[in-house]
Amino acid sequence: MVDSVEVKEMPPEQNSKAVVIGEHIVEIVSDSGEGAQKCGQSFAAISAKMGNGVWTVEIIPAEIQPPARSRAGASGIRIRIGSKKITNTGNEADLVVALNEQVPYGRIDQKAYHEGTIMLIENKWRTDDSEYIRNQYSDALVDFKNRGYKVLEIPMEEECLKIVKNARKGKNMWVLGMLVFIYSRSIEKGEAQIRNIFRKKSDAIINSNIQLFHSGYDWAQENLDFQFDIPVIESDEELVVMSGNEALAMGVLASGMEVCSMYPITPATSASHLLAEIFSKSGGLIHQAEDEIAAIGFAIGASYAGKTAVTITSGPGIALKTEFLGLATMAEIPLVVIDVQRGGPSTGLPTKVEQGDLLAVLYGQPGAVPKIILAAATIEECFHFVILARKLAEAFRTPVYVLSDTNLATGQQPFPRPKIKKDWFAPPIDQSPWKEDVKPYQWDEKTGLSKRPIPGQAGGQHTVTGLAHNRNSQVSYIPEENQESSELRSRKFASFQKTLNPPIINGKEKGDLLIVGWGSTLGAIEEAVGLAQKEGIQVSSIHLRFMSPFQPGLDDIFKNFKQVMTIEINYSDNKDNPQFTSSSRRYSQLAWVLRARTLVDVDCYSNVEGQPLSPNRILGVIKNKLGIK
Amino acid sequence: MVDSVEVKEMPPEQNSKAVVIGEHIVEIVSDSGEGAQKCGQSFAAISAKMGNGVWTVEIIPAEIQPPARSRAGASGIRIRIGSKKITNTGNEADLVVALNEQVPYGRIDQKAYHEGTIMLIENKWRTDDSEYIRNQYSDALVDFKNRGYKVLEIPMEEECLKIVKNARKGKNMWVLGMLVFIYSRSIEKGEAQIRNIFRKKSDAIINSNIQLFHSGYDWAQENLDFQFDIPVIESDEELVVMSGNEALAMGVLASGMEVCSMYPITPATSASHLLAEIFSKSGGLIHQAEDEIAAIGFAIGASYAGKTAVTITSGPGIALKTEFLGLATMAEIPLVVIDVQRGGPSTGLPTKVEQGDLLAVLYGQPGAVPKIILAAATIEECFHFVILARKLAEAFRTPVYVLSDTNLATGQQPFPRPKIKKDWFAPPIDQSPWKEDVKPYQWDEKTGLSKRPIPGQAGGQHTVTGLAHNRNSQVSYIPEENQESSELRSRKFASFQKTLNPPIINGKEKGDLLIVGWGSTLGAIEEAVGLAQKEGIQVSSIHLRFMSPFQPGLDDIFKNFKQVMTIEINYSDNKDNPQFTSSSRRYSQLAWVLRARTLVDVDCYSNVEGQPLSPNRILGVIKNKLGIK
Amino acid sequence: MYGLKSDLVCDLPSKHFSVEDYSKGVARWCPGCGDHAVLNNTQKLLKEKQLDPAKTVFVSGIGCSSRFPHYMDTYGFHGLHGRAFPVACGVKFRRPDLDVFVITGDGDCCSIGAGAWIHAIRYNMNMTVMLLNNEIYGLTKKQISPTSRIGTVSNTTPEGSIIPPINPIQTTLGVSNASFVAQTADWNPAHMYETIKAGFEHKGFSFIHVIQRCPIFQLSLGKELATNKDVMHYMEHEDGITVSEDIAKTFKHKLSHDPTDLSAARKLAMDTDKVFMGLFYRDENAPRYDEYGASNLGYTIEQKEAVLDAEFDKHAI
Amino acid sequence: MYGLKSDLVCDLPSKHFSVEDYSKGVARWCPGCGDHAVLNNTQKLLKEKQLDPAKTVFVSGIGCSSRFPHYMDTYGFHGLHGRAFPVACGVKFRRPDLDVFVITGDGDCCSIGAGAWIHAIRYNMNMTVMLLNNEIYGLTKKQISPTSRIGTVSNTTPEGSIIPPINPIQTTLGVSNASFVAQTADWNPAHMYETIKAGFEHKGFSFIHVIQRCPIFQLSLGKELATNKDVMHYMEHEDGITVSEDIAKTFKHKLSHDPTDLSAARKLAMDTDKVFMGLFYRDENAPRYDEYGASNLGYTIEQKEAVLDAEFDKHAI
Ligand SMILES: Cc1ncc(C[n+]2csc(CCOP(=O)(O)OP(=O)(O)O)c2C)c(N)n1
Ligand SMILES: Cc1ncc(C[n+]2csc(CCOP(=O)(O)OP(=O)(O)O)c2C)c(N)n1
Ligand code: SF4
Ligand code: SF4
Ligand SMILES: [Mg+2]
Ligand SMILES: [Mg+2]
Repeated sequence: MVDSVEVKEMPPEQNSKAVVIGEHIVEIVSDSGEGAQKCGQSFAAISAKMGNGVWTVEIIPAEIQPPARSRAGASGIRIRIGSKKITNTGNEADLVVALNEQVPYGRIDQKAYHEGTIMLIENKWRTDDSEYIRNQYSDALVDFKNRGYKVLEIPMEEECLKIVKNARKGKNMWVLGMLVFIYSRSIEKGEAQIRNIFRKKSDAIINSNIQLFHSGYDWAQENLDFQFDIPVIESDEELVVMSGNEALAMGVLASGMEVCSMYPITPATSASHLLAEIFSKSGGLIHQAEDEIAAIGFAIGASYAGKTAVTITSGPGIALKTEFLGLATMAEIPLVVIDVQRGGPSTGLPTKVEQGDLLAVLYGQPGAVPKIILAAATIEECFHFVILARKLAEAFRTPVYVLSDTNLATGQQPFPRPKIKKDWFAPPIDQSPWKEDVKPYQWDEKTGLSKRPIPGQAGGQHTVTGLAHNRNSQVSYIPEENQESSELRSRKFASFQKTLNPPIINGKEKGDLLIVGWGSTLGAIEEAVGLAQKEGIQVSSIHLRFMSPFQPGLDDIFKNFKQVMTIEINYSDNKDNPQFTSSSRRYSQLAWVLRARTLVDVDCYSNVEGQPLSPNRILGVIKNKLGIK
Repeated sequence: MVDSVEVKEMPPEQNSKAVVIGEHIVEIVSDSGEGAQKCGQSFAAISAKMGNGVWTVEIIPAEIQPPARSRAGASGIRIRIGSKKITNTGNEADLVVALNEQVPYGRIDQKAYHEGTIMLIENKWRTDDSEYIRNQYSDALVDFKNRGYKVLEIPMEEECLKIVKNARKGKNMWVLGMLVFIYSRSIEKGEAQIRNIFRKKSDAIINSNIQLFHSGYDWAQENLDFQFDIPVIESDEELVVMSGNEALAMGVLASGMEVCSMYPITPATSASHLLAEIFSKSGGLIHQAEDEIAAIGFAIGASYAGKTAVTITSGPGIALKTEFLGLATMAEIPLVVIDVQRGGPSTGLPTKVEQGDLLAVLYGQPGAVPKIILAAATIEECFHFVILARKLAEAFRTPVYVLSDTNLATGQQPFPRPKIKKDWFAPPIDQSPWKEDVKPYQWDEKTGLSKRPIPGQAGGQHTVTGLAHNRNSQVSYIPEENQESSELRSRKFASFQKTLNPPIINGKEKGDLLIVGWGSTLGAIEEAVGLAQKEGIQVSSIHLRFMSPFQPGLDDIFKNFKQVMTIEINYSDNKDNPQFTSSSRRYSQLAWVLRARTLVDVDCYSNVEGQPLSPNRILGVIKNKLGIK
Repeated sequence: MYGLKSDLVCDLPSKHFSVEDYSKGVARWCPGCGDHAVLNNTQKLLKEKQLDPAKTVFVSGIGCSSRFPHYMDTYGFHGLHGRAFPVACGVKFRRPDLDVFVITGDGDCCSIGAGAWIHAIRYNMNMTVMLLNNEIYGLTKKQISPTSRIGTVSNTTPEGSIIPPINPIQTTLGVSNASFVAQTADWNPAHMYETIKAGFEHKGFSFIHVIQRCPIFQLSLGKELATNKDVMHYMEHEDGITVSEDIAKTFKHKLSHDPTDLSAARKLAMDTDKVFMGLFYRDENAPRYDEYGASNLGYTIEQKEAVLDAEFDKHAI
Repeated sequence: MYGLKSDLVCDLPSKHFSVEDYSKGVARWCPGCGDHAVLNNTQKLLKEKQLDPAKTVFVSGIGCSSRFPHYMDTYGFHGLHGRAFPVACGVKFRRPDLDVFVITGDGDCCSIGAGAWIHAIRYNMNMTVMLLNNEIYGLTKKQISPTSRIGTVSNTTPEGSIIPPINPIQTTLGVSNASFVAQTADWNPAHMYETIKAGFEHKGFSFIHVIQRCPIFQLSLGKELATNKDVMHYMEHEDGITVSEDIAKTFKHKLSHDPTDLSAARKLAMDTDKVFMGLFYRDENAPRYDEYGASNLGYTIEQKEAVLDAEFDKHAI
């Protein structure tokens, strides 16, 4: 038997005793199919709409249909809410709602909770028909207590059954009500949210869900002896909230591209799902191709004959697109390639985060294939980088890559509502006659740039080829011509680099340690660096957005720090393991490229645990690197 | 009109007036289909059989059916013969036989001749029916003279027509006879060679070819006023002569592998052609798959269920195999992957040489995919490295890559006849019961090694997967398990590196400049370095055979040289062009990896002209780098 | 003749295998997923045939259905999306003693795997292939598949798909050297069992099209087909796939179809209103590539040495 | 209706094009290569149809045959081996005003390109496809192709190939939504011309199988087919491909075949002794994916802005 936290009566005046906190991390975990994600997303949306900073991360089970009540089945969502802007998923959770007592173990495996975490557990298992389950339940509760969690047993099922026949459907809204009370959220906004998410359903369904919501709220108000408030810092800024994949989809729309040719693959696919809904209404179309090779081939064909097209994929898809990516660079076809990275190698960890595609994207193709690679660090950048990529692709007549990852893809974050600009949208393609004396590859000697003839342009006829070719797009095996055309293709990227500014330093310009990051770790790194700086540690960070070519000025920045290291979510050999020597150690991906580029002894911390890096972990790495306890 | 070198009578005693030379470079150029390559290969074989060092390189036209008598059509062969071992294609040719006067221009474009090169030209064009051709002919001869070539007009057609009706077929044997005289080769060996190459033909054909051969010999003896001799340094060593692709094929046979699964692609295919002839007689089979993806999938399936299999391809094929290569590493399937590199990027220069696949092979796959990569530097190594690769693949349970290139693939070179060893051949697969307590991935904690269960082994049942998995090959999403298994897979390569010796230094251990090379440039680099050393230049070289992991000791070697640079046949931005800055310059492929590994400022010289590098060119690079005129 | 398994099974263990000997773990498909039935019937067949688990290999691609090998206690190869066929062909090429099964999904086989599929049909290697066709992408959560009917609303086709579906049976029958083509459905386990058995017994590439329900993402399939007795037709023939009378009775419609008649088979396959259960086509004489693969097994190292030596002689100077 | 070219050709230039206006450079195929005839007839067709070179795109893969676009003075896309179809489909998707032609070889289409081929048939986009089938790999110098007959001796099959060839016509006819399938041969230019023309005029994916001689690597093809009058059969029908009486007379054998009869077409395609010239099958009503592609062209930036703005509203806080 477990003594759970006693449930006491609450004083009637709401909010009067609510403890004011700066932020909290909440998790809702359940078997899959119990609506935890919908509950959490609603909770996040309500909070965001009140003006709080939020960040959500989905908790995805390992299996599509894991056994019920298993640690492998932990499905749900984490929501970090704060008074200020939240930039990452944070450290351990402060409060957990668990629909059974087994799923929290999936998260405990991932070190998601700390001593003192409040755990609100469905209590129906205590009286389950199966003795086995009853025992599992009470064992777990003992164990949770031993781990120092504050456990509360909540009669969720029981309360829901007072309103609906099948508590499985609807319990999530009851939980939402409870959370709205606990965090002193607006009841009106909660109701509005429910009406919105069920807007396609019958009134009966909407009403029963609103009833459940109120029931959860009321029950909590009557029975819980604690309440929090996370006050809002007022701002006039208009905000939007969305996931990284939604931001990518809206970026495609905003770029004016009209063809997205893709093949489904986790975690990239959901970008196409939103796009599919909104694209056709705005003059765009999704083509779900028969495979990734055909997807990029189709995109290249569409780009060649029209506006720049986009293909969206993840690691295994990037692998399959390798040959066509080489062709696109060689034949100078503008193209946007979005890679929402997942855990690798091979099929790897499809639903988990990794920043493991950098080297493959940089160097995957045989021969010299220079490219422009952008890496979004925030959900907001997912939106803006697609627009930028389309422009660069056309200006530099080349494929442009946008890297995202699972963290960004499935996370939710508010950001300032972008002010739409007309020049985001691709203009209609040029169909005017081609100037007679201009060749199809009229490379500018200095910049390597040239204008492309588009089918329909009278006089622009030529045959695109992946073979070595001259300015007339004629196949050429003349040694000097291949040397020259290779060099001119390369110059485009040197030219592009000249337009870039050095990265901005987060912190002082000199110090003991410089952290270099890229991609979705931005928030966690900056939070950790901030904490370290507060402790007086001489650490700064930079976060790269341009992975190829790099922003200039890295040498100058690096030389002001005693040590430089990257923090990444991908594989590197552990330096402390004696098995790896300095001549064999494999570095994490950005570190490796920075070493070659700057000749600075760039060290790295990285792992392939498939989890977002928490600020605390990064703080530990910083201290460890500097020998601070 | 052209004054050609006057044709004088020769003194009767053969060899008496022959000028003794250390080596010569001979080219035979023609339209394709005129048998120049057969002629040159025979000439090389005769010379090799006499005990000379030889090296041949095919001259391949740009188009499959270029117009006749065009510079794009230059087809033929270069043979470098010497008293000593010949290790590369050399500098400009000393003597050229041209079946028309236009094809030499294809070679002149490639700077293949020098002042004083002797040019023996078919004279039938002088009296061609077409005035246009007659003019072309005389214009060219004037031009050749102006270029300083020694031009001789030879009545090849006329002489052949005395023996055969159609001189196009057979002229090559007439030329062979002429060359055998010019270089004082053995008439008996010449005859034997002809009998061998026409062994499948009728006696009539053999006889007429022998007649043509004698006619060429006799004509030269009567009409030419010069003769050379390239004496032989006697040796008891038994030699064999073959091309790099033939050596690869024989290596496959010698490795005991029994399945070669491939898809045709230039310049790799001809390895399969020889293999197809000899494989089935020795218990092996070639599978020509429907594409490169299927080819490697089939090889992986065969390896998984049997002896290690091999797949052979070139750049575009490597691109297509990307995804499966990741799976093979992840699932630890032994496999030999042979990449005969060609000019890239994309379809590029299919018949030309480039060392452009290194980065793609190293980093092509998303996620962490460590690997063993061997790079053959000689034709002999093409043979031995395949055998080695098969062993390493099995010992380390991983794909092992063998890189070759067009130079090795189509070149011919004699080397000591390998003494066959029984342990080259893969033993029969283990079908004994699997030990009960051993897991399918029973990774050794230190080395990362494990033994693989092969279907048929009772008790070894498990399901191979490309998903993250544990020692039982069960899908696992547990963070620590993915970290651990990734690390154990990586350890294999650290373990392998411990078995390697540092590269051997060609020259002194200290100096002003260290040249680092890899692949087919070995002979040219060492020849150039030798010449430079003779001039007193403080330069040494090393040549890497293991591209991943690198041989140990590079740091120690590099630190004794003031400068380090690679010489490669692939793309790098020209440092001297102001458009490229230190933060944008793209280095050649090995240089880039060495920079990351050693943090030494490794410079590079490379080009993508699709040609073998000549010793003279490399010598120039060395002097230029050291500021020597 | 090479390729005949009987030459090689002399070392078959004498142990008697039960269904449990072929099972591993708990199958992680949704309740009501048609894949469960295929798994059960396959395990049952292995038991009836007393296949040695150590000499049986299940090869799959990626998809819900492709998780199948993980639930078999045999050798398994859960490879890449769309690439089950090349791997399976490689496995079988030099191993006449192994029984090879391929499990693939409609996306895995007919979309990304289409090229390999066409060629595997043509190679006609001895293996039993089950295409678990739920007319949708299950694992990636509801995108259309090439086998989805016109009008299918999915996450990538919110307005409904517009191109007619690939008909896997028709397509297979269009490829030269097809040697065994049959159809069954997950809700008729007895028929499925007999079909898989007939496929296993056929010496060649046995292509079994399994209509598979996905109650999560493709409800209509189950609703339309599994419940409408007017659609399902049972193909009878003495050379066809025979089921017990009880099972045969469950079919409202029957017709006689001679499985050697390719044209008739193609005509049946074309019918978009009716679904024909059983054997469409069988050709026992189609050339088999696995017989070629097994044609020169067992060379000794000495024999190989001799060939190598002779080859060196040819290149000797 | 969208997709109808006539809506969009209003800006056709008034210039009259001659055959030379469609030609570029000297075709670099071997003398006697069947590809020359295809090039000539195609140029002739373009002239007859007065296609605007600037609005015509030839897409190919890699192979001897795939060099074709380089010899046309139109737009061209000489892409990757096996990948002509996806590129061509991408080109056509949003450009109803372009005429798209695909040139592919038997290796390019039926081997490495098989998956893309099957799907391109199904998409049924309006384009004219010519498969130049020489039953061998030309460019890479004589390796078997999937269309090589059993026993073909090649550099990778010195002992002869052993698996029956893919029959491209049969395979195409097995894919749902196939809409135009015809056959011609390089040595009958007049018949070829009419066939290409009929293909061009068909609104959909017109698959034309061209028997193409390669005198360098596949001598037997020419010897067996081009010279044996008993093999070639001319398919007559009022809805078929009509040739002049003179040409029709050159055929010793004729038969009547209704191109709407899919089963009959498949039966003819199965015949391994006879070769049928002309139209096997045509379906003018098969759904076209290019019509879908052209269904929402021409949105203004303002319209797009409005959709984006509305979407932001949905995500607004
Ligand atoms: C190269 C690659 N592309 C895409 C995916 C993502 N993916 C996994 S399964 C699947 C399709 C599954 O559909 P199907 O084959 O019908 O199997 P089902 O899940 O329906 O059984 C896709 C697209 C992948 N794993 N690898
Ligand atoms: C990815 C890739 N694999 C292989 C090749 C080599 N290759 C070029 S053409 C060709 C086959 C040509 O045969 P076919 O398509 O029949 O055309 P043909 O030359 O006979 O006209 C091959 C294998 C290539 N270019 N790219
Ligand atoms: S999603 Fe569909 S196919 Fe996948 S396991 Fe569930 S029911 Fe089966
Ligand atoms: S090799 Fe054959 S297919 Fe290629 S150009 Fe020559 S004849 Fe034509
Ligand atoms: Mg499916
Ligand atoms: Mg061909």
